[in-house]
Amino acid sequence: MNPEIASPDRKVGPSTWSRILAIREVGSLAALVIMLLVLTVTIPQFGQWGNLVNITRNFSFVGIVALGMTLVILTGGIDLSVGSIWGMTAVLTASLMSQGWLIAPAILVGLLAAAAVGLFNGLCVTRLHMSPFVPTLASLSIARSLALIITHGRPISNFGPQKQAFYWIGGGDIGGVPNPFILFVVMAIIFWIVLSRTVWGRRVYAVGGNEKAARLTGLNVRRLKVSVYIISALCAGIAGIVQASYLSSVTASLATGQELSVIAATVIGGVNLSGGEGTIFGVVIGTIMLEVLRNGLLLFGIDPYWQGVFVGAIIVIAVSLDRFRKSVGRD
Amino acid sequence: MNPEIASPDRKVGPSTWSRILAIREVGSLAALVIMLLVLTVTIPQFGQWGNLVNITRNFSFVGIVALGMTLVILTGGIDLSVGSIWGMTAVLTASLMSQGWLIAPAILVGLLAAAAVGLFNGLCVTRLHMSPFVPTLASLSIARSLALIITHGRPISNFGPQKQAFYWIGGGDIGGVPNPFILFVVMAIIFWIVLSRTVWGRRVYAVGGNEKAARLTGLNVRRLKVSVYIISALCAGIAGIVQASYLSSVTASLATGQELSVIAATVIGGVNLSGGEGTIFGVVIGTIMLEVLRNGLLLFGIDPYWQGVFVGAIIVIAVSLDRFRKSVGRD
Amino acid sequence: DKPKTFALVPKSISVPFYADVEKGCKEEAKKLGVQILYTGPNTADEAEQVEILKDIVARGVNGLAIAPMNADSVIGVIAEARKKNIPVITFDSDSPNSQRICYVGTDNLQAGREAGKAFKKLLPKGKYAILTGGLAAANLNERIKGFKEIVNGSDYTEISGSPFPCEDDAVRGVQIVQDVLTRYPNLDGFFFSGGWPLFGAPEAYVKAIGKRAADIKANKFVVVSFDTLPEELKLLKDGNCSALIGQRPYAMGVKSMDVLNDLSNGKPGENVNTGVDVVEASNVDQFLK
Amino acid sequence: MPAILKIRGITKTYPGVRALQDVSFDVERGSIHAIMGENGAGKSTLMQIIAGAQRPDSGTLEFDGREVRFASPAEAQAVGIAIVYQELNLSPNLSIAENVFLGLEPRAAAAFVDRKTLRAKTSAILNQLGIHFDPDTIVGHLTVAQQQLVEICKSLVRNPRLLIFDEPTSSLSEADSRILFRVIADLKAHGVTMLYISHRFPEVFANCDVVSVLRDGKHVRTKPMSSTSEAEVVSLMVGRELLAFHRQDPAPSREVMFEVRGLTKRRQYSDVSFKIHRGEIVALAGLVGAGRSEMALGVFGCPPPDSGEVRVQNQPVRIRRAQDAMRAGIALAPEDRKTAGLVLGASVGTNISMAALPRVARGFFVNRTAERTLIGHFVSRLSIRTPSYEQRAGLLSGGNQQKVMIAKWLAVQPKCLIVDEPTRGVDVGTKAEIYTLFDELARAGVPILMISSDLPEVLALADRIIVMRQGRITGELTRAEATEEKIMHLAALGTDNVPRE
Ligand SMILES: Nc1ncnc2c1ncn2[C@@H]1O[C@H](COP(=O)(O)OP(=O)(O)OP(=O)(O)O)[C@@H](O)[C@H]1O
Ligand SMILES: Nc1ncnc2c1ncn2[C@@H]1O[C@H](COP(=O)(O)OP(=O)(O)OP(=O)(O)O)[C@@H](O)[C@H]1O
Ligand SMILES: [Mg+2]
Ligand SMILES: [Mg+2]
Repeated sequence: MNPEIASPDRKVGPSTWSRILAIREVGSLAALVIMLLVLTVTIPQFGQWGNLVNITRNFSFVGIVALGMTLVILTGGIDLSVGSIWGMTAVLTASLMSQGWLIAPAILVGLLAAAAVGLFNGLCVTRLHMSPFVPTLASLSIARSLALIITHGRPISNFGPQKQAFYWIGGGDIGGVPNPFILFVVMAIIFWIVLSRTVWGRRVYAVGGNEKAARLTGLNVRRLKVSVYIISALCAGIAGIVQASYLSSVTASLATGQELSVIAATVIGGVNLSGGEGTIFGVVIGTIMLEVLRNGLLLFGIDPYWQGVFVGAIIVIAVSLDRFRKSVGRD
Repeated sequence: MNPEIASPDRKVGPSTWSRILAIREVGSLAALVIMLLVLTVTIPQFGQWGNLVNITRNFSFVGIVALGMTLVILTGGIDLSVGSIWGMTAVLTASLMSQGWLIAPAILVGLLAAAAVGLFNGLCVTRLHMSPFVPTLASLSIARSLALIITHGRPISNFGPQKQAFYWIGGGDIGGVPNPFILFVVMAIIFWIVLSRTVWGRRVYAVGGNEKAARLTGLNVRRLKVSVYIISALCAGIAGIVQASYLSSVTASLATGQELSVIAATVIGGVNLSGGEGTIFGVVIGTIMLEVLRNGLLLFGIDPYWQGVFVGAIIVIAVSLDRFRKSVGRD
Repeated sequence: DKPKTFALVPKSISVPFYADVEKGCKEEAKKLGVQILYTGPNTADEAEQVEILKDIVARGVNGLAIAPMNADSVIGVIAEARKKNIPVITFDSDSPNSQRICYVGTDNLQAGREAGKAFKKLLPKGKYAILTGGLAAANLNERIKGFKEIVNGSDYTEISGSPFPCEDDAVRGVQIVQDVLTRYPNLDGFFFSGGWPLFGAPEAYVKAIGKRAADIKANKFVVVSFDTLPEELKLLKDGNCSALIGQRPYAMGVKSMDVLNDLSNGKPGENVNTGVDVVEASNVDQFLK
Repeated sequence: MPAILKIRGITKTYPGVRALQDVSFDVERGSIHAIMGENGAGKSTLMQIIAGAQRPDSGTLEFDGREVRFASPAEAQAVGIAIVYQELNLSPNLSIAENVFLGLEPRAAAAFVDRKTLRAKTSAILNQLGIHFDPDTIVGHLTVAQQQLVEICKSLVRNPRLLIFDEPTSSLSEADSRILFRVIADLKAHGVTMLYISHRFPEVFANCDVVSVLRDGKHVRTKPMSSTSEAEVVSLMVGRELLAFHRQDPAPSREVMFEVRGLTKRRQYSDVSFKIHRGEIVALAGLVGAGRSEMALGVFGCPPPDSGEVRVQNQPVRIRRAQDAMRAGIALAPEDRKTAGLVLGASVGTNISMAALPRVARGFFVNRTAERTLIGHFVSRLSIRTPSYEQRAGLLSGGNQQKVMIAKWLAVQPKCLIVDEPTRGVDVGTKAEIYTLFDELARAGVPILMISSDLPEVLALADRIIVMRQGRITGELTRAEATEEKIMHLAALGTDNVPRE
């Protein structure tokens, strides 16, 4: 027996303070809380119910997609195609309904198309050993092109026989709480449970931490990776459909460039782009932070030309807070 | 001493074929050559001098920026801010000249501004230990905002007292060869020599291959990383200035989203996004491929709605060729 | 009491066209003694525009002018604003199915017809191409529709691949002009549904048309474009394009303010057609001041 | 006894390398079967083939009387073959428990992990090994040695019938190795067959029943342990007799070449002081976690210590980062070649010349001829087996990677050399080669500090032995007075009073 190994006797009990700092998300949470406080105190309209409803609905779309993106990034990948899939699914579902389809089959076909793009991404990554950047960039181009082909440049705003019911999905609310937000919360909870509690979720982390080890342990790494790309695409598809319903009209350019916002929300929420590290809670915070920032700058009446400067500066400051926590927490 | 071991006696002589396949860029080069052949044979106009001049000038801007991006990616980073720096530098230099500045000081100030953004990126990555995605995303937002502040949304097309001379930089040619292309070629050669022949270039690869090992080898990893971000920003700035000169008018939205094209050119050219692997030759091929693709689709008269599908498909096919080479070369 | 605040939301703040609208509305606002909240997406993005509109409605203003990216996606937020008694008008592009009170701006279909007439006058028949911004932009599609209403029939052929989208990017616009002229050296005409290559890259554009510049002067090659920014007028003056169809962004800004002011004072408002200028070699000096 | 595994005519070729050539032998049920051979002889490749991680070009495997053809490690696991790889294969971001049961997670309901059972089962297996880690500890926070023990747990929970150990002790200290041997004995009693690879002769002879020797990818001979000797195995491995290494006492010198005074870093090491004289090789012994590696890294400025002084040839040097140390002429070959030593994706040549680039550069430019000469020198001097200088370092066998790392640091011609576990995974022949090199360097006046957990090596090479325990120096022994027992006592208990029983 080796007492040296047995009892980590040189371990010093962590103080309460460093215990708090050791929680991953404390940094971003602190940044968010500070932002909320500043806004509530300085702008009376910020805390009003109507504004809060707007904010929650707005971040829900990016948030839903960020959940799927989180899985992909946790496995060490990236998905650049989400913005295009989002637009493509919205346009496809809308177009089917405008041709008289009912809601359910139209949504189903829309999501199947999204899943097909995800499958393509996943297969290129796992079978053709491509860097995830390449096939998802190709899909970005292809899915947007498909959206253009479907609409031929015209907005679609006739959602067919069940359009009132369809409007409710993204535009309605339950007890005053907007539906997209409810959907986002439910999905976030599911993702959180799946990632932290299920076998599959833990394997996502394992693959991201050391893919070779996972493969040598006998995990079906390929299938797992393909599945995260499909889920990411499905999340983008869901966001597209819900947003189409909320906007009640869609064009082929819907969500162009949103992949960057989604990835930003994920990374600001503390997900490590090289895989294996990050939590759903952090991603939710990151998503909220970006939207509160946008909303706050507008309510402040910041010159729109200057807004980009503020957005950039606050992102850096928020993430610095997080680094600061880490360096203090580490000592 | 054991001669048996010293001389690799169990070496199996590689065939000529597998020797050729072992050259990194053979896959992408083959893809490019096939594309060029198909285009030359099917579209007579493709090979015309005028068209070649256009193509070479067009890819030179993205190419110049891709050179700097290559350095950043080789160290394991990424620079999302290049599109914005490109626009910002163009707008700033143009605006200074329109206020009566001479060319040289205007360019100098423009490049200094670009370098400052690069320095900011580099310091955030090395001192605040941020994932490169975060500060460069912030810079993307900030630099674009600065461009908007400078122009207030209006085009700048009065390039001041020396405007004829300035137009020559990007619009002129030497013996019929467009200046931007000459600049790109010269820069590519310099980057190639620096990366493959100098101590500094070797260190860039080392840092990207294993940062910890590089640090323990006594490399000043921080300084090196800061310098690659500055170089990347400078390349973006140079592209901006030369393009402003070529266009003779700039708006704040110049080069919006170009970061994706630049990264795509780099990655298609075989640079590994996780760092440490890739060559300038490959990047040059990747850059040319993207532009030939765009030009070719247009000359073919492909339905514009379908172009995205073709671009995506050809990117995937070109990169697959490369994977195919690797898997054959490996066996 | 507090001065009134009117909000003006363009499709994107980085489009030069809206810079003139902004100027117009700000100068008029000063005259009227009202405050202006001018804000919009950095890049054209329909969902972000709706978000911004929602924020403005939640914040509360005395009047709202919108240039919708997508005519129907703003219906909901306009209804919401009207419910809160905020008068809403549209400018530059309309949303006819919404509860907006009126529209201030160009009739894009009509403007497209004007372009078509100018084109037809110079080129009785031939092969032409169209350059456009985004394939999904409604106002540009209206212009193209109007243009084609006039320029149709067996005398005209549109080349395959047209309309070519440049994504509102001047650089791509010039590239497309280059490539199309390479492929079709004998092309007879070009219609730009927006002036990207002209105002964003005048010198590069001149290089791109190359030898065909002489044909333009001789009316053997016709280029008709939208917008009348100074860069474009200069190109027309130098004989590098044939005709320009100008909207009046400054007037749009001014009129939007006037209409909003009237509406907020309880007066009725009605559609204002700000009209178009058709600028040709003969009258270009009038506009080049 | 019947064979559980029959290896028949296995051949495997990598580009430029014939790793295995027509290898055939049997492994008896319930035996502990040693595989020995030089670095690059093909041992790991053969094991990977048996474990399903590689596919042979030709040849067959017969396991338990049935021919098997594994397409993946999962299939090998399914029939009861488990392996502890030479290189660590853990997810650093997961807990010990999650790593150990990866792929075999106990389930509560449906897809959910039963975390209680997971923790309990992990504790049980850890206890069985006599180690008491908290199962929730994140693996990335463990030392290499501790991770190696986790690897072993991971293979045990798969209840294998055939268990392969590929150099399991190369990163374990003596004490930890003993834990492993106890487990091995236990498994043998339960009828588990084992394949065991190691370059350490004493443990092979103490624990194994049969030995198979590979040379240059070919099977040379299989013999019962009882009917062979160390000398015979060595000659089978290298094809000739090896001269035993013997270090003569250095010419006595009082000239201090390298000195450390009161080096301290909170929670890692404190008040470490020692001197190395001209011509001396000093060994630093201790158990896992004694803080030796941390201290060495401190000398190198990665990270710098809180207090204390480093002197090279009696000149104090201020070291805040690795550049400062290198400028002062200090070289440090770190403990973990994979994460800290090599750029695995870069070529062998690049790795060897990496630290010495300024020496082969003219101005900014690398002089490629000088560089190739330098690389060539070390490749032959250290017998690095590689198809070409352009081969990726990560594709070399483990021992050859280690040699590349040693070469990298010898190439800088240091004024003072610190090596941390320099011969981890290196075969006997090359070990002697490396010892000779160190010996020559020391004679040429380079002070050498060698951190090593290999006691025979320490005793053979060191002129003086410093022992550390819990971050402090607990004693110092000259070569004359040192014995394995004394060192172990200083390392474990902090005193060298060997109790008499
Ligand atoms: N993936 C690979 N690609 C190319 N060559 C390889 C690869 N894996 C192993 N080799 C080569 O095959 C030969 C045998 O390697 P192997 O790892 O089996 O040796 P080993 O006997 O385990 O050596 P060591 O004692 O150093 O671990 C070596 O020359 C090695 O360089
Ligand atoms: N009892 C322990 N349990 C867990 N970790 C420990 C323990 N003791 C020390 N450590 C950790 O081990 C590290 C110090 O080990 P270090 O590698 O310096 O020792 P070493 O003597 O070189 O051991 P090795 O034989 O592994 O090289 C420190 O990071 C310390 O936090
Ligand atoms: Mg081995
Ligand atoms: Mg150690």
